[in-house]
Amino acid sequence: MAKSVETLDEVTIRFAGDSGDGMQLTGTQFTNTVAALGADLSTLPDYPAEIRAPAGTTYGVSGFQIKFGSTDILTPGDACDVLVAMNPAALVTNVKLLRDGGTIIVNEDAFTDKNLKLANLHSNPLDDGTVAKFLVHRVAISKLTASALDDLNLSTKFVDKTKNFFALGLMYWMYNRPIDQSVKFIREKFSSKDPQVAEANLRVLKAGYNYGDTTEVFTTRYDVRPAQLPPGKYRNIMGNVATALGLVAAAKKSGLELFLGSYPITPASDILHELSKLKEFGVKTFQAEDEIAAVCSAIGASYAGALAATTTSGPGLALKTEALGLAVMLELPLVVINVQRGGPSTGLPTKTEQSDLLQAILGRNGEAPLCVLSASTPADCFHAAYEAARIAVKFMTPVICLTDGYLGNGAEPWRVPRVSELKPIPVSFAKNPQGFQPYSRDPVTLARPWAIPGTPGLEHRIGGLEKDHVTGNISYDPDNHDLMVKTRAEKIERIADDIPLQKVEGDAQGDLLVVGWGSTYGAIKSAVDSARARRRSVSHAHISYLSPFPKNLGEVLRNFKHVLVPEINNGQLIRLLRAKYLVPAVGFNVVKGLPLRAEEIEHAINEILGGKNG
Amino acid sequence: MAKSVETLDEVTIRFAGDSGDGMQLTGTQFTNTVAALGADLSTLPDYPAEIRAPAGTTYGVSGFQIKFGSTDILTPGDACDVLVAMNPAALVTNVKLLRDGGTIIVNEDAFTDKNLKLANLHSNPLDDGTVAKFLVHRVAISKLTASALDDLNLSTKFVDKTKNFFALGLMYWMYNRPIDQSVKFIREKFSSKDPQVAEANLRVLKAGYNYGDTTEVFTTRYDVRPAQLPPGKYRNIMGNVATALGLVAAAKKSGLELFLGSYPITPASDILHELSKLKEFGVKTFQAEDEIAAVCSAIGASYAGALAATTTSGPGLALKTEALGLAVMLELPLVVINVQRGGPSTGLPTKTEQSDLLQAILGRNGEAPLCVLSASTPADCFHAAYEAARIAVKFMTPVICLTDGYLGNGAEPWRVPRVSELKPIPVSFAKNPQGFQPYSRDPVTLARPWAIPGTPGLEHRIGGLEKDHVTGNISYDPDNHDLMVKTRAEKIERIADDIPLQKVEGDAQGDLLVVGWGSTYGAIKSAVDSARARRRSVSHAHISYLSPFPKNLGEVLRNFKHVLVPEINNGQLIRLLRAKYLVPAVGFNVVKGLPLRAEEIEHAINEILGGKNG
Amino acid sequence: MAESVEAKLTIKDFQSDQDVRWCPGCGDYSILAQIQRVFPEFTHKRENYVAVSGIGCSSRFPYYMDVYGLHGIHGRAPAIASGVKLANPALDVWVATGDGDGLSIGGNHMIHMLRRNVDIKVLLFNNQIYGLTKGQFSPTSQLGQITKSTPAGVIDPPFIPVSLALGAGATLVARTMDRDPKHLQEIVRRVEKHHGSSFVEIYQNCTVFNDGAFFQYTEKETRDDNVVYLEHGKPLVFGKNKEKGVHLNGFTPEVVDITTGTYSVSDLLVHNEQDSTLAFILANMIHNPALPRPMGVFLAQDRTTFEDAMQGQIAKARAKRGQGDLQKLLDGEESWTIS
Amino acid sequence: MAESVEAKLTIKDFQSDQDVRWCPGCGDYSILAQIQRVFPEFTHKRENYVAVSGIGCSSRFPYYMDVYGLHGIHGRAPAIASGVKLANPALDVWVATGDGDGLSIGGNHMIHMLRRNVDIKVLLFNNQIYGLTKGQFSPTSQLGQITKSTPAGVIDPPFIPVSLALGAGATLVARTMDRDPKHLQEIVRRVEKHHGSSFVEIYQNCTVFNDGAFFQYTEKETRDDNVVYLEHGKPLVFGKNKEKGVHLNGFTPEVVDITTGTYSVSDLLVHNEQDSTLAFILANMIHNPALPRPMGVFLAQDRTTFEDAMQGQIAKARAKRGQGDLQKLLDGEESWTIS
Ligand SMILES: Cc1ncc(C[n+]2csc(CCOP(=O)(O)OP(=O)(O)O)c2C)c(N)n1
Ligand SMILES: Cc1ncc(C[n+]2csc(CCOP(=O)(O)OP(=O)(O)O)c2C)c(N)n1
Ligand code: SF4
Ligand code: SF4
Ligand SMILES: [Mg+2]
Ligand SMILES: [Mg+2]
Repeated sequence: MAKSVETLDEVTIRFAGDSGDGMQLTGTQFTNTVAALGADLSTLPDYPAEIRAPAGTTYGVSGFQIKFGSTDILTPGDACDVLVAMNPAALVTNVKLLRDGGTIIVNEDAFTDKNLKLANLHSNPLDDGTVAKFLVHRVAISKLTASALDDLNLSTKFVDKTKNFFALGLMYWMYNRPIDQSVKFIREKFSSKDPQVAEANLRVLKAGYNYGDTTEVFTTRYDVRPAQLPPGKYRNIMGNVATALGLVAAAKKSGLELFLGSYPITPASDILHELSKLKEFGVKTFQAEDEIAAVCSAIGASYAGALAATTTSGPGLALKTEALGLAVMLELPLVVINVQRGGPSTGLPTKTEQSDLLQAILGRNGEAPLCVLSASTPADCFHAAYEAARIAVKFMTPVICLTDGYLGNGAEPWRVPRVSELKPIPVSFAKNPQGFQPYSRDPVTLARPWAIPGTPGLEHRIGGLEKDHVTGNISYDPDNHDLMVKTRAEKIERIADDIPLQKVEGDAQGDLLVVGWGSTYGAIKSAVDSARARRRSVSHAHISYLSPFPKNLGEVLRNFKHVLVPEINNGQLIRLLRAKYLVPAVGFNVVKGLPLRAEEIEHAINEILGGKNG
Repeated sequence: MAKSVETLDEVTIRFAGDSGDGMQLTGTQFTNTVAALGADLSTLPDYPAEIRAPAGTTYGVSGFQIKFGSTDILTPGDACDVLVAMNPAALVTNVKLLRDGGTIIVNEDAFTDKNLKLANLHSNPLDDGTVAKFLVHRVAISKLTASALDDLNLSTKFVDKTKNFFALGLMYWMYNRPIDQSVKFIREKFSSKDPQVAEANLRVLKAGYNYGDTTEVFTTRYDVRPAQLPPGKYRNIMGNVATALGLVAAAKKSGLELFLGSYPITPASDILHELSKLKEFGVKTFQAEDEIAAVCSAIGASYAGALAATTTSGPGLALKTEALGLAVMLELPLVVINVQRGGPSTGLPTKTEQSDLLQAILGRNGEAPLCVLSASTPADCFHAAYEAARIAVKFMTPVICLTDGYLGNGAEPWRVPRVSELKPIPVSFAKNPQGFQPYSRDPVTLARPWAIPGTPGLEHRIGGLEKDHVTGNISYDPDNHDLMVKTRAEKIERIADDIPLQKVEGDAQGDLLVVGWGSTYGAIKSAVDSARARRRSVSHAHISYLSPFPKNLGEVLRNFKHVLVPEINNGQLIRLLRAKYLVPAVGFNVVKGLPLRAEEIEHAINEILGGKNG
Repeated sequence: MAESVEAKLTIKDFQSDQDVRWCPGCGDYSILAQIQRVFPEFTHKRENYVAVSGIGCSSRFPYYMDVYGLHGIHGRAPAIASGVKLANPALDVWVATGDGDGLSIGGNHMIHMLRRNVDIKVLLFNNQIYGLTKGQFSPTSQLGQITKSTPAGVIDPPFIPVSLALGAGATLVARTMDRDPKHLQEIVRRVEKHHGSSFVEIYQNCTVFNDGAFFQYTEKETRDDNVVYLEHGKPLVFGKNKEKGVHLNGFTPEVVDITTGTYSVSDLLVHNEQDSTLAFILANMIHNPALPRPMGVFLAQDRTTFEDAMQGQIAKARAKRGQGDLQKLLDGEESWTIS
Repeated sequence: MAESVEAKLTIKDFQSDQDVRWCPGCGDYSILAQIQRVFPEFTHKRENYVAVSGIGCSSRFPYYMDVYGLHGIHGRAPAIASGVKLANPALDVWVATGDGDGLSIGGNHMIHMLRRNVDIKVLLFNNQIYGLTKGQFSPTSQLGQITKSTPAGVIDPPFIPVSLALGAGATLVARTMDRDPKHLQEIVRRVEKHHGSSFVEIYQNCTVFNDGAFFQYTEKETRDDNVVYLEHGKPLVFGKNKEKGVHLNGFTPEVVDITTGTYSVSDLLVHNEQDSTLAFILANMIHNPALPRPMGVFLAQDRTTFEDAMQGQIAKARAKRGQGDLQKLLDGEESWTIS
């Protein structure tokens, strides 16, 4: 049967099913294929806090969303065009994310009484009007999968586990993508271990693809052309992987050994996992007994001359509070990666949030200033981690690099830098005993010397008590304390001389500046672009350097009549801006454990500019 | 010989000697006597971090300052009128605190070559011009002490230990105070244990007194009349003791048992010590293995229905960060007393500072709002602790009460409240299973019910994961999370309806408002009073309720052209004020581990108001 | 306020209305079920039970028990539970924890609670892995074990939880397994009776991240040859046909055959719950793979509980000084009056 | 970069220019002195020593040693030291800590470091009190002890530090005293040689807050009757005239007189440093006041150190995959080119 091919600029697809249904794998496979063909894209995995909640329940639903296109893709999409739902629970929990008129592909075999009951449904959503506004394709995915494997004599349970590849195959067909890359993946992953698994998955993948090709239900395929990306080598990358690579790259460029002291915590653990694989790079990963030991081991390693890092999420950062104060006192380089998640307390461990900013900047006893950066997109995590290491080493200071659950688990194509392009990270350990003073300072950066054990003649003692401003000996002198408190603050301020000025996307002055930080980059940019397209006088400033702020930030802000600060928290950056620059910024704060939606930001823009919404 | 008596309004005396010289005891004795005779007063102990550093060294010097008078005494005095120095180290480290023309009384026997060397002196400060600007009395205190004990056959070491009582006796004579109270103290403290010690101390005390009376060196005695204090029963009280009493009083008034989970830390340990003595009040003190266990045990006790508290200082508060987030989530009452000290890290453990404010308010992962109060004077610690408990119980929330090293160890006369005057603290545990929901809320306070184990029919589970806004069951629902984040914030905001409006001392509007918080109360008030006496348009607002702020605070601030915020930190309250009210407040920040001096604040006032300084 | 007619409690009374959200096949289900089965036998009223936990799969336990419950933060359950118990010693306080929660981040609170002998019953679900965070090694993971954070194998020698508890001075130390419901029940009954801290290590299968870690001890086919059950006053006999026993050679346990005539039952080590040295020898049997794994109560000693000592000091103070007069306390010893 | 001519180090080389600020008479002085005396005997260059500590009087130790030093935060020295050692295994890393620092707030880091067997030498200054904070009880304070925070007496049964370390799986565990300089020196020499974690409990007199706590063991008049020195392969003999010994009755140590003829030296317990059960029996002797207090090495076992295992995995990975090509790593396995 002849099928037509339509070209789309961009499309958003959401895969949803049971935790056991392999939706994360399906999504990742689809993403990799789409990426390799040159589309720009952005993804959002969305999985439950339970490891494998009972099958069929709504709280066991695992989702994976991808937006890809030939345009500049900034977010995983506010609303989906297509929802692939593997069971009733997945359908009902996700259908509200579909745009009106969107397409649903369901595994109709899963709409059994039992599954309806597990999802707490009293009627079948396929029939009761729930999906009335959408284009619904009911596909007997389970049966079709089973028949594809008919002759292999496999257990029903096993057969059922492969059905995600059917969905994947079907989507490849629908979006006119080759299955080759997934074929290769299946072969590499399973062939040697278990050839039967490989065979079954391959068959089902193809069955899905062929089903699209042959069945009459689907009449149109869609084509998404490669995006206009700058030339270069590309790969698809998740934020947590990018963070890990940023640290390794910084170690190599600085000539230091990378030491990671960490304690597992969602959603940061993957950084530890990634780095623990890289032993040939001399990377030492130390899974400590808790977060306090993790950061303390990193402080020890830094003292001994390693590029030391610690990775965590909110509750872990809370536990590191006291030790970070020590690192501030010792003035040792230390990179702290905090992958933010929903709080407070244990909160929403698998969800995203931006609510650790004030903790990072201000949450320590005493005056304990340090440098805080953030990443804006999954790929930007590489740059942020690298930059954190560079500043830490140059200024002899702890640096907190904030990412979040969405950045850590989300993915996008990344133009892989050449190693030679990376900013140099010069390190010179103190060597000369002549006139050596542990707390003498570089006149420009105010950094103290890094004098590591093993260096003859530089034996010295440092600690958490206040220190004489030159010798580093314990000092209780009142004036010295005042001087040291102010010098530590000044040193952090001087980092502003070493970082780029704040950029504005859009005009440098106008009615409204939307100011954001971190993972809201894409959503804000989409919203601002869209408002600008409608000739609104609105620009976007996204702050990567949060402590200290770029030197021109005050000026940037004062060039606009209004300042809007959207954040996934209850108003944190906005406090810093108002306190420092006395600008009457207003906030837009939605704290749902989800990325902000471009649409709602645009709505907030319109509210301020007095335009029509809707 | 006839001596004249002069009347003084106020006088500031500083006792300084070796850590082993008993200066803290001497100061406390003098204070108690002076207090009981009705003077107003304020004290400042100033001791080293070392327990008992080698005798004679400068870092082993221990000081105790008292200002007392018939006037309203607000601070322990910027500069001293009299310095009692027991050795060269004490003289040289303290002489800069004496006003020009002030009096020095030294133990001249201690100015041996050995002691000069221990104090790193190349010449004798009594002779080299160091004390030229002062009136110096060289007293052979060691010898006079020895001869008073001649016939008792005591070891030289022992004799030497009593010499502080000589100085005390001499000061009693000089300030026309009876020795009776100290006589009683010595008898009670030593008579039963060691009559010889009692006898020796008494003799030396009297010898000091008589020395003043008979020797020709001292011609004038000074009289300080009782202060005009409101009628009532008074006692002299240290801040840490007042804090302990505030907690006990709150327990009694609420009918709850007091549970303290704590871990020793300077300068907070005394609260633990005080409370551990009060077993007959049913007070349970639990010295935990660390600060985390301390706060967690208090959370457990609160869940079980106790009035639960935890006491600490900066580094300990840092360690409690994560658990405080849990307390916020659980919405259980909890009082956290933080006796601030010099930071960051271990910092200056025995010195005072106000640098934990932002940590207290903002230093937690996620959005974890709670209530923060502070005490302004040593006696006010009682009220602050009591109020913390009252709010904690009424709003089902953790409350952090900030005091500091100066408040904790400083003392002043306290009009002891009658138990019947204390605000009631009504508590009603949930009892009725009918319609019970762990997270239903009081419509006014938004407090949830306190349903304690042991109550039939109310079995329920709570925890640190986000909870459904009614049932308290785990909820990952995005809208529920947004609602809960905002409800928790709103609950804390509502406390503003329950606390007094911000008072202004001085006119309600004018050129300059000096805004402070915590232990700077006396210094700021002195400075403002003095400026007002010189007809400056300046008023004083001292904020006790720091989160939330009093409802009228914005209005209060806007009634002044300028706002000055003196703090013993690098600018913390000022950030909150600027962020919230967008007032162009300026800071005055001296971070020396010492109380601010009224004089320097007045200087800052003059700078702003353009007047002459000096 | 005791209600006059107390209906006998049943298993249903201990099942909360929350859906149990562990992975299918997880050993946690059995542990929960045995406890829900045994609790109705006890004398406490339902409202007097409190279940406290930290964070981990195992730490979800309180949600599923229809008693008072507090799901705390990672590692802190012993400290929270201590506060609960000290505030109200009438409560029956249980801690559910994991090998990560209870021995990694929470190790210090655990050993201090055991040392103090607060009457709290700790159930440590040992699956030798971090379940909830998806498969990193824990302090009980085995040397060489491949996990998410040790792709080249674990290099930390594991704790022996029983040894650690003994070293800390615990008064009741036991081991049991998810897949031996009867034994698990028996141990739960036993710790309920103990007045003081109890520490129970429960071998628990994590089907997803460490499946089969304990199968040689838990499965029918291999259990008899690999497990020896400890019973006070009884010799250590094991084997499918009770044909083997543990004999002590100096301090060194050995397996002997008691059917060949060389050794008889009377040559075997006889368990004595009160002997802490023996307990340590039994705990260390883990180092020799030829030896069976002991299950049961390693040590049970009587010692004043912490909460009794605390109440005792209060009672003593009151006997001496009365109930405490607040006004007198506030007024202090040296006060004066201004009128 | 080794200098060509190495002058022999002397005690002076290990004395820093900082004034020692402990109280007069504090036991810490002796501990410091013995270490400064013994260090010159060792083979390391001075720049390769690192002293790490937490907070407490004892934790001021690094300031007084003229080597690299890090005065950390309360309780965290073992964790900081682990980072130092793992980052540079060539360093000789020592931890100075107190009974509060090392066993109260820092107990967890301590047991985990011991379990891992990182080659770090821990000197635990046990004065059974919190010195620096002026006299609260510690986890080694004795039941009933009156301290600032226990006016009615301590109710927490103390840890036996040696038992705790054994329970955690430490590879070298020893005890010595401030007032026995020779023995202290000997133990310091011994742990320097040990490849792995060493845990040394040092009885230390706090003159100000707990004076005389150990005098029965440390003072000339009473020491001989109250202390038994452990020597590998030697029987446990003690007493002024070596007239007494420790005999083992089952697992229970007893004091016997070896001069009356009933017992002879050959009946005495012979120390074996490699026997962990024996070590535990010796540690528990503390419970019986009739027994002498053992001093010396309780246990010394050889086990791969953590840092060796870590370096081994790196070496293995490099042998297999080379030194790591950063560009290849960044490019990843699935990349594409846009031109
Ligand atoms: C402070 C903090 N650090 C880390 C975590 C992440 N975390 C949650 S559970 C867990 C370990 C779980 O292992 P275990 O205690 O063995 O329980 P299991 O899931 O295996 O039952 C970790 C590391 C956390 N929640 N909080
Ligand atoms: C986080 C933190 N909590 C508490 C303290 C206060 N503190 C300092 S040292 C110490 C205990 C000291 O006891 P120990 O370790 O036995 O050392 P010692 O002074 O007896 O040598 C305490 C509680 C601190 N510095 N930091
Ligand atoms: S991850 Fe393991 S321990 Fe956790 S619920 Fe699943 S099977 Fe059980
Ligand atoms: S307080 Fe005790 S331990 Fe500390 S220095 Fe003084 S004597 Fe030594
Ligand atoms: Mg586990
Ligand atoms: Mg101590």
